[in-house]
Amino acid sequence: MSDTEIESPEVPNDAADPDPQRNDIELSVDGLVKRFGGITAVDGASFEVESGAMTGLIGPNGAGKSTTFHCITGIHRPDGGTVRFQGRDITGIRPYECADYGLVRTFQIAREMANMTVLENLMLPAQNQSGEQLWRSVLPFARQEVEREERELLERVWEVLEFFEIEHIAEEKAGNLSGGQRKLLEMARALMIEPEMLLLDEPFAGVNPTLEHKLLDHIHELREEGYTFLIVEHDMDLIMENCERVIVMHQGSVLAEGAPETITSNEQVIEAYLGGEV
Amino acid sequence: MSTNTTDRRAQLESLWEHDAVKILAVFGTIYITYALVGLALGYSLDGIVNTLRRMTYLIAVYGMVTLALNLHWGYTGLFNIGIAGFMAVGLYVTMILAKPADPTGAAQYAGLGLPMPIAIIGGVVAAGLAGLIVAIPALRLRADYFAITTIAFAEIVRLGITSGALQEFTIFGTELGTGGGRGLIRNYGDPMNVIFELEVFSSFVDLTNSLFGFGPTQARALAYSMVLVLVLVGIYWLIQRTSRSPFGRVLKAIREDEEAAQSLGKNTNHFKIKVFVLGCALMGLAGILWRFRRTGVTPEAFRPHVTFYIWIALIIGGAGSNTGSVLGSGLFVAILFEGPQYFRRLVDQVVTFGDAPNTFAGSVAPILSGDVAPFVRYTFEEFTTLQFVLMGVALIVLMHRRPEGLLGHREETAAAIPLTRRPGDESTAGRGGDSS
Amino acid sequence: MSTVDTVIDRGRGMTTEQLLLLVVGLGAFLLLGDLIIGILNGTYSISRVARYVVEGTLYGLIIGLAGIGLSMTYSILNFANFAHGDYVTSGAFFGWGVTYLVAGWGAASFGHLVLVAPQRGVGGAQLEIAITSTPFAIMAGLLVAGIGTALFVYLIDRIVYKPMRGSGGIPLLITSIGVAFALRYIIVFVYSNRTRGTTLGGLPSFDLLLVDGWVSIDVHDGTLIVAAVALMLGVHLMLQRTKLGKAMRAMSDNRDLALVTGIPTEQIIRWTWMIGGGLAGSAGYLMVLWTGTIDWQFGWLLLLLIFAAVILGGIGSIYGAIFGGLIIGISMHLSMVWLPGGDFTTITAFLIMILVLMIKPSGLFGGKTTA
Amino acid sequence: MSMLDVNGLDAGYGDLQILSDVDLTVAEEEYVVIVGPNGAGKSTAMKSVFGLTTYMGGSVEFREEEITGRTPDEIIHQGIGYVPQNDNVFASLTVEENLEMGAYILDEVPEDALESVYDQFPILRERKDQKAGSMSGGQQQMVAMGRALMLDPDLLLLDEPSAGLAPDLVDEMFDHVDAINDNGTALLVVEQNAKKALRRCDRGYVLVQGQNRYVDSGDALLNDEEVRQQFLGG
Repeated sequence: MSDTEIESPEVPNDAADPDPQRNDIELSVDGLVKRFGGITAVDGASFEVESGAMTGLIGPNGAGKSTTFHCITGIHRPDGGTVRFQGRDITGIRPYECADYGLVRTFQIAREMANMTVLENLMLPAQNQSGEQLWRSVLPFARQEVEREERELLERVWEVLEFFEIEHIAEEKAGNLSGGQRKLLEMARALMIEPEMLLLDEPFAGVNPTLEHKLLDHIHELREEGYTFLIVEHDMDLIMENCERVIVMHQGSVLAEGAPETITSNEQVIEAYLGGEV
Repeated sequence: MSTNTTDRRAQLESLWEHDAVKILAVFGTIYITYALVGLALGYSLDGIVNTLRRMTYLIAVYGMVTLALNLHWGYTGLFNIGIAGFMAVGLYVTMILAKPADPTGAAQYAGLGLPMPIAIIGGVVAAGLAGLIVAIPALRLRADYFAITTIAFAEIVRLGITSGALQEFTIFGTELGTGGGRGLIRNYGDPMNVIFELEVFSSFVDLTNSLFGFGPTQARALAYSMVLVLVLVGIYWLIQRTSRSPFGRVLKAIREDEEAAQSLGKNTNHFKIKVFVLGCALMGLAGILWRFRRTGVTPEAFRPHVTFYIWIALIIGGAGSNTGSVLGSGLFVAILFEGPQYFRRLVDQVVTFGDAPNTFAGSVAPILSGDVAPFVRYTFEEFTTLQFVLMGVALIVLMHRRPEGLLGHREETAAAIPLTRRPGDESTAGRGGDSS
Repeated sequence: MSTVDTVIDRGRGMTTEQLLLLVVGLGAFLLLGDLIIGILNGTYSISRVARYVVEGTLYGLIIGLAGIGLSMTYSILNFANFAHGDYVTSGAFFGWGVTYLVAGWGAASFGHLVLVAPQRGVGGAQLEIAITSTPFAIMAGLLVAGIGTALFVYLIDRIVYKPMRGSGGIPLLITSIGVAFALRYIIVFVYSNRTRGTTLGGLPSFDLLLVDGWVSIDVHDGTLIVAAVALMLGVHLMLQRTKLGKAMRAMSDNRDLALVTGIPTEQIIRWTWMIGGGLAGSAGYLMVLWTGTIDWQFGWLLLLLIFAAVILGGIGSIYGAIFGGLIIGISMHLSMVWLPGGDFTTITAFLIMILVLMIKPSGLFGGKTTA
Repeated sequence: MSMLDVNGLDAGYGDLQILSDVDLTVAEEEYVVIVGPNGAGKSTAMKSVFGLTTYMGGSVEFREEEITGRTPDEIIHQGIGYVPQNDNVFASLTVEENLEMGAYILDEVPEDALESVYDQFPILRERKDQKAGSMSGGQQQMVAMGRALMLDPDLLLLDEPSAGLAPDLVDEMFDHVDAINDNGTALLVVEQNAKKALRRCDRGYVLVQGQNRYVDSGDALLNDEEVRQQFLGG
């Protein structure tokens, strides 16, 4: 990892970037390292994600994108480097603490709770539910309060269902949904946490074009509401058209970082993707 | 009319959807069958009622444990096969706490002489603590390792109370004992005396006497079974509340995908520890109620068999359903536990067998010459053994044919309120007729 | 939501286990130190400690031998088979029936002999069964224990496990509990629940004077050592040299890859069951030869110890199973130095297992290395 | 007449359909590559030939014989070999044992096949007693290819043989793949290194979102601006 000199964010970022908040850094990853046995999956990756922006994380298979996600969100514990979220060091955080900070992820393969209904799936992530304390759920007086909270929560769940236009599957078991519906559910569920930043791991994989557009519209709508997005995606078109900034990973480290236009013309990136000496 | 019959079937099916109907139908069938068979054979009324009473007692106790196991396995996916150990902790601690401090006569070992309610609370807390001790190291383990750990724990408990070293011991200057292999004798008053000494109880005794020809002992046993049914209802209520809540929702999520639940901000370990301790405490309570009225207890009562029974009951009923747990324990007791014995008594009454051969060889040899009678006689002689074989086979067949049990396919919604329609929307439009 | 600084625990993951390892290591070190000092200053009798080690080793060989089979099925079929202990018992009864028949042909009825004397009467002592007096009967019995159990286990696989091949580890585990239960009581039904002696007492033995007392190894101890080591060596050679053995290792390594490589996985599974079952049956037979008694539930009581050994050594590793068996056997017996009476030997074994699961769940030989 | 004929194949995993109406052909001794962006269904297409996916429609014929629905070991008997992408060696077996496993269906280990694999990959002969799991990624890939060659298949399916290799090893791996083809084995190769693969192959398929997008000779595809865009998003 010694010779992987990380480009400082300013260098490739010469393209016009109208975002006024561009100095407001939501997430920064510095020198991240993750090894599995003898294999170094992430090898000194460093990058930053600006608040309120939509950033794409791309790279060929095996570049370490998903592992980077896992390290940020605590599924894996990094072997080196730091992760800062809104200025706080969250390196080695536990997965459930992430949600407390407002940092929420989705999984590449949707991880719906297959035997729970869509409604249950969506009620699950809500934070600070007093009913998650055992005694409050049991004792009669506290229970009334729990039921009141549940009704409020259900209201919110329906709003989210409406937002994603999936009210018709509300009572369906999540395991019976189609692949695309699962993706929607996965994102809806992440939103129920009321996060500040969303990490989406291949949100469009296995989604048909119609649904893909819908999903993108939702993401843009949310972005306007102030959410920050970091998206791992293999569909280059999609990333180039929708993201303000793109981070390219290759062999565990960041190969390039910048506006989409600068990325497409970057020779290194082309080589990494086409695997040819151009 | 075919439409008429389908209508009726649909009606019946919708009726069957109600848990109360299910319970009534299953238990009604069980009790009526037992009673009818008894009547047909000319059993005395008090004999029949006594059989039903004993069955009620067993169903209530096993039902409590099955509900607790459902909380562990059905809801959270914690593979506990150390049930007998937690029951043993509950009962032994309660008995040691309740036994008088000065041992007299046959009751060799001293206890603390505490009042029964405190002793029961002590036993339940001890079983919960035992659960905590097992949970903290074991919860990180894979399900199969977790299972092995729990059964090892149960065996440690059983071997520990059997060991001579703990037969009698002194702690903080107080002499106590588990009785070792010889067990403990109950030399405290009947824990049910609170009820039995009530004025009204004597009229209950009179009533049972005039109805079924019961004596006072039988009347007490009947009253005890009824109390246990009330406790079962209480535990059912408790667990229903636990599971139909945000708490229960997290439990289900842990069962489905623990890592995803963590990513959604749930500290799953906290939930697992809480629910494991709660279930173990309930198992302890069931252990206490199971045997604290008996004249004594030996460690033999807590062989892994008990755990096995509960698992069969759970799988019959269907993991994940509380109603299923109760139905499962009913069916287990009626068909697999008491049924074969009842059947045997039936046959004994109808047919008079000659002497059975002493060995399997003695029973098989005549088959070669076409005489099956000795084999049948031997089989009857060894009926209790075959009953265990039957239980094992039943478990295998269930896992092959219907691993989801009676009600396991049906998911019970984990929320404190019904999730059938949109809140505030009284019509059914909220069901999503407006799909895009 | 607690404060930011307390929820971030930088050192998590490693420390709990390292701390535990430290505590356990320290405890083991202290006990070992105490043992050495005790021996040196005469608190503990050398010959007694030596006897514990010898007995523990013999017991460990049995556990290890039975453990190989469990470990193989665990790693290749991916489930903990709770019926394995009852395979051990079944094998012992098959084998001893044949031993009785060969040693006592004509001395009692066929049925009495083949059922290992279900009633009082002619038994092992009357038939003077011992490796010195009836070597052929014992060898025949051991052979039948191995082969008979292998076939029996294959039959069980066909009827019970094969229809559930695609199921996960947990349904299979639950099913195996049912198999264990049914099997155990079929044994009672057929062979009766009587505990009986199987061998002649007062065997010739080799005695060694060790400072303050004797350590003796009798001919059945010797037979156990020879047979167990031979079988272990056989399994080792089978796994290393034969195509079947290599395929078994390949499958335990990576079942999906084995499938696309063209290894007939179903056939390998069948052989795994048969070899594992055969070893379990042999271990059961040798256990009975060694202890001189047989009853219907000794295999079940052995099962958790076998699990302890397999987990200790690391599931999938046959050397781990052998090594784990020896450690479990020896520590069980050595525990009597501090906890006399023998009440706590089994508890010791279970506690060791639980500690291993807490510190290094993959076992000492680190999991997938069926080599 | 082509050797492998895939016609209108629909396939996926469970109820998730990945491929729709995919056509592929490979002629005797031909070298065919499938390229396409991540997630296009390249590996799925290859696995479908080998019977490892859920069949949903269409046909797969090998030498005019329908092979859909057959199990992998039956397909191996037909003369097709397959090298999966990840975890493709038995880590705890030695190199030679790995190779022997490739010929499990034969009664004897074919010594001449073993020798020819060793000739092709001399490093494997040197390390034949080493545990495969302890070898480098490139060497493991050779073990996996060698294992599949033990039965001298007529058609070899290679799933991203260059994946995860250091850049300088990628060319070496491509040379090995070429050599296999030169020995008369037809190849169907999935590749991410699209440029390199297309330069060497006889014919290439571009798969996008589970469907055929382009078929042409390697060079033609390489110079096609549209194909280029599929990868870089214009």
